[in-house]
Amino acid sequence: MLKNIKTYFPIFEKYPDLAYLDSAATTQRPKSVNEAINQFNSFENANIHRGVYDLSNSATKKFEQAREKVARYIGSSNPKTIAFTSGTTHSINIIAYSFLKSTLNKGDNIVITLLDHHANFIPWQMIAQEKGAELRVVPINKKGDLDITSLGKMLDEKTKILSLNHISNSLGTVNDIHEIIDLGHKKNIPVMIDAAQSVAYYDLDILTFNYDFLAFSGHKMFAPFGTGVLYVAEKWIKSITPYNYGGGIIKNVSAEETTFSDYPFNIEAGTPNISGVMGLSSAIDFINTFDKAEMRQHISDVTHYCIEQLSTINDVKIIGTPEKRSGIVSFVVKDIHPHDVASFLNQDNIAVRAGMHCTQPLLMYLETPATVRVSFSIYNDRQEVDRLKASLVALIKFWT
Amino acid sequence: MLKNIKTYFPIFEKYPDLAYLDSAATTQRPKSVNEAINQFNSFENANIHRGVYDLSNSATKKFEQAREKVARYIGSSNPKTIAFTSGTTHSINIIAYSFLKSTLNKGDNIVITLLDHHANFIPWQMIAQEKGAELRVVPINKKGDLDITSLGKMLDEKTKILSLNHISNSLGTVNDIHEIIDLGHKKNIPVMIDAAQSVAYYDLDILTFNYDFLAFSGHKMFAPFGTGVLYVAEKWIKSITPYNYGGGIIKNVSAEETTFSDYPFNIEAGTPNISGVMGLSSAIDFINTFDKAEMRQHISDVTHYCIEQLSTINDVKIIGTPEKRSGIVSFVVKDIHPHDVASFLNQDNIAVRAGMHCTQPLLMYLETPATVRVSFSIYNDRQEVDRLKASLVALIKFWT
Amino acid sequence: MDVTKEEIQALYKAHILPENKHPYHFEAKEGTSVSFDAYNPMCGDKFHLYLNVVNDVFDTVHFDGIGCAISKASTSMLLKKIEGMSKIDAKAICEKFINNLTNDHQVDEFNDELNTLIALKHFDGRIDCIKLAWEALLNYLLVKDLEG
Amino acid sequence: MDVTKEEIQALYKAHILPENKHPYHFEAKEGTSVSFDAYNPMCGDKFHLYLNVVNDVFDTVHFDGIGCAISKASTSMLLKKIEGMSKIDAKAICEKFINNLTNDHQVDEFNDELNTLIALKHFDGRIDCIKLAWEALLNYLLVKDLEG
Ligand SMILES: Cc1ncc(COP(=O)(O)O)c(C=O)c1O
Ligand SMILES: Cc1ncc(COP(=O)(O)O)c(C=O)c1O
Repeated sequence: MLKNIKTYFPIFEKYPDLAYLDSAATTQRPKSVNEAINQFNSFENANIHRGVYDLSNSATKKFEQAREKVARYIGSSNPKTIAFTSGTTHSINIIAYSFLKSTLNKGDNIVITLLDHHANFIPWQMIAQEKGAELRVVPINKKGDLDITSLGKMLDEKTKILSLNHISNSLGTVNDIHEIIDLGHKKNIPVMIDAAQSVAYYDLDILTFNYDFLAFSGHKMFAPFGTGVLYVAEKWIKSITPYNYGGGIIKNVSAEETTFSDYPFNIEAGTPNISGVMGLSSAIDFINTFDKAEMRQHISDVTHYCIEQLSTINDVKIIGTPEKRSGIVSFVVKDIHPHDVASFLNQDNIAVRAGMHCTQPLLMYLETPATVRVSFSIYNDRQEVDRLKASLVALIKFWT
Repeated sequence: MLKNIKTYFPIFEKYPDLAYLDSAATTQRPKSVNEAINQFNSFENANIHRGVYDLSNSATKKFEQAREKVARYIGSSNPKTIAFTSGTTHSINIIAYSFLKSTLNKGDNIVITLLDHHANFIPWQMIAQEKGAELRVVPINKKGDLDITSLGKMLDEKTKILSLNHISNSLGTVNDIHEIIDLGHKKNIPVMIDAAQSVAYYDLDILTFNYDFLAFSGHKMFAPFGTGVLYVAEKWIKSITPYNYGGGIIKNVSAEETTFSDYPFNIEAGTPNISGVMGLSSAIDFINTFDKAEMRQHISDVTHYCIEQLSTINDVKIIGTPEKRSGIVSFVVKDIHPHDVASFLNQDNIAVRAGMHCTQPLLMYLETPATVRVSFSIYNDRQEVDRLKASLVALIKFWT
Repeated sequence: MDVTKEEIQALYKAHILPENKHPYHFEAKEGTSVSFDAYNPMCGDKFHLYLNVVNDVFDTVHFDGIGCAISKASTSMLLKKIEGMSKIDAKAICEKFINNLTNDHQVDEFNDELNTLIALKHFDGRIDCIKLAWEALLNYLLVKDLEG
Repeated sequence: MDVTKEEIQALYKAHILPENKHPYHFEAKEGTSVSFDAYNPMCGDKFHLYLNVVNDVFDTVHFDGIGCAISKASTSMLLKKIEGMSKIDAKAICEKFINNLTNDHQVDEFNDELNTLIALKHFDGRIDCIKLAWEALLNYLLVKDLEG
């Protein structure tokens, strides 16, 4: 199935020599997704919900079918557990502000981890500060794995939520969310999973994992920018208050008072990104044509080959050696700043990211001001790793 | 210029007989906009800001150029007055929550109007309730025009913001925002304009109008869903705090504290709708190929022809006869519910909206549970009005 | 659209318009043991149901309010159907009816005017009108009634 | 990319790498009359500038911190340039330099190593690195200095 996979992606038609090693920032888009968006914009465009003409009905139906499809994708039998948002960041903020904040009190605590992205760090920090609650940050060990013992100790009867990413976008660590969610649930703590980096390749079956909240972005799973998902377990649905206020979330308005619809509709104020959701729906179809285990196997092969090859370069140091790793590898090159590395790789048509990857607390802890990050998806291959290695070797030679 | 205008819009290629009279809900998309999105998704896709490779640089540049283009579009010489949001609703919520709320006190008041959309109603109502402030709703006269005298009286030294739409999406009233903004400024009150219904066809030059905040949606100006704009006047920029929290808005994060970038970047947490913004940029190019006065003239001609024709039908009553009207006409048909009217018009391939149009307080005041709304854009013509009339006449005959 | 304009018109003419013009027990009846709104905030349709329950049976049933012809006719037909029926049977009927409406294929036939309503589900975008009162009743039976 | 790989490499080799390896006055100098950060949160580059001002003239200038070769070389060249210069002249230089960087066409020539930096503006995505310290100084002169 993954043979000729590059041909699905128009970008490689235009740039056959592009080694796109930045899929953790955003994946490329397959032709089928772009066509679904274009099809909708060209021939099916209408606003949803309040129209009774054919185009609007059909858009409304497809929008709600997309909700069902997303629900099925994570194993939820109830589409009303799914809200469409603009991305992971938006989804997490909704849980912080429209779920947790009103019940958070002085002396309570929130548990996150040092591996978390700013999107799963700052919202909690802000409400903790506002309410006089404590933000507890689970440490990592030298390899870059979460210290599960500490995590267990940090959870107590004052813990109001445990929120963490499935996969670290900086180090590539795959957290054992199964075990961690159980730890939380044993103490009756709701658990939120930031699945931004895993949703495209990992099974997130709700029946297996039993998370309370799940957040992810379309653009990291072959879908367009501006789309995101929030899953809320049935038992919490009644606890979600509106986030933005506007049209489409209203039961009744008068000058004195307003009453609101239930989740997920109370979260989707204003006109949603309808065409984006059509793209997201198409991206799920795209993913479903593959076997997830095969996808992971392919990515894992390229990733481990990359680690092997980078390890042969003296001046390269890989940051983090987690037990279980996704397709993400961070490294530094002796005496050459990551920014310079990335710029020179770009000269050889190799696209990588340099910086802090929105994980400043983690990099501060690692005493690494920045890293070079390569991240692989299904369209990458070993040959690109060879080019990466050659380019790094040449750069180091040039520099010294 | 407006001859053959339908050929720019693929939807009319597919449905040559479609009378799309629902542009106030969302405009159709021209081919050039769809192609700009597709071009980006296919051949230019990358995340912005933190990448140093060519695709990411070029995406970042185009994103910032789009900001400049939007600024120019409303006559602002400073692109940093422009934030990208997901739509009008989001933009207004930002001003309510990230500008006004922290300085709103018990006894203060907020002034809006009975013509306003829920998006410009409920956010203010919510913060007023929370803070013990008063929500003052400017009444309208029998014609559906704002009562400017009342408005003037409602503004006082305790008024913290005046927010209103330029054009009513229910009645089509064009408010004299020039005069109204002056009234606000005379009492040092910041004024927010909801330009959702006017931004495509009206000049909103900041130098002419001098509004403090402006909000609009891409999808009502030929651009894709999931895009919106917030303009904040330079003098208020420092008063805007973050809305969502996440990546891209951070100066510094540690476990203890976070410091944020300034507006507009503090508003754009997480990955923005980059491809959507490319579409918005292209939509502005599209609009700029026309003369706005000519657009308005065309729409006005069709609209007044529509009013003339509807007036000849006995059982039809037009709701609202404002002094200045945009391309929006609301009406009711005796003994036939708007929903039924819309369904039967749909049978004749005429797409209209029926309902409360997210203006429940207005319709309650008018003692009209719902209306049929037709709304025109540049691609509509008199012939479609003739069809509307014929279909209504046939329906009334059928019904009785 | 899965139904032709002519078919829709025929259904309206034969069943909806008469029911709309002469709805069953269309009047306010204050003081009934049960009363609640059937309200669709999207379009503004709002009916008030006045149901008198005696020994877990819907004894007398009335409604008033404002809505489109379909929602009014459907509410009227609902009331006719449940009058004299036990709560348990009414719940089963509501569930069957809504199930029929929302499934792509008709699951189970009704042998009366309710079939007209089911047929109109293909009149796109009007399903919410058809099921408005049925969902409100079901919601009452499933949620409010149990809460006491 | 408007410059070839070879041109970039030549510029690096000739000007950036030496300056990066031997930056000017690269050391912490506590107790200067003026000191502030030049920080880019996107990539983590962070330099601290220690400037001693005597009679409105930058008398001694030092810096330390972490950043890429370009931002370090650029900061180093900035300090060399403004040492001994009045605040007013330094402000003019910063403005001219940033203007040059951000305009598509080179507006005004520098007749020294600063031209290397300007040339690198075509090395896409690195403008922020080049102007980091310049903007921080300008910000200091325009904002903080006036506030007192
Ligand atoms: C006057 C007015 N304000 C606000 C809105 C809300 O816009 P959006 O749904 O794009 O956020 C609309 C559109 O429905 C509108 O017509
Ligand atoms: C782990 C993780 N969480 C959250 C995010 C934020 O996602 P978005 O920018 O799409 O909101 C990202 C992506 O950068 C991520 O990798």
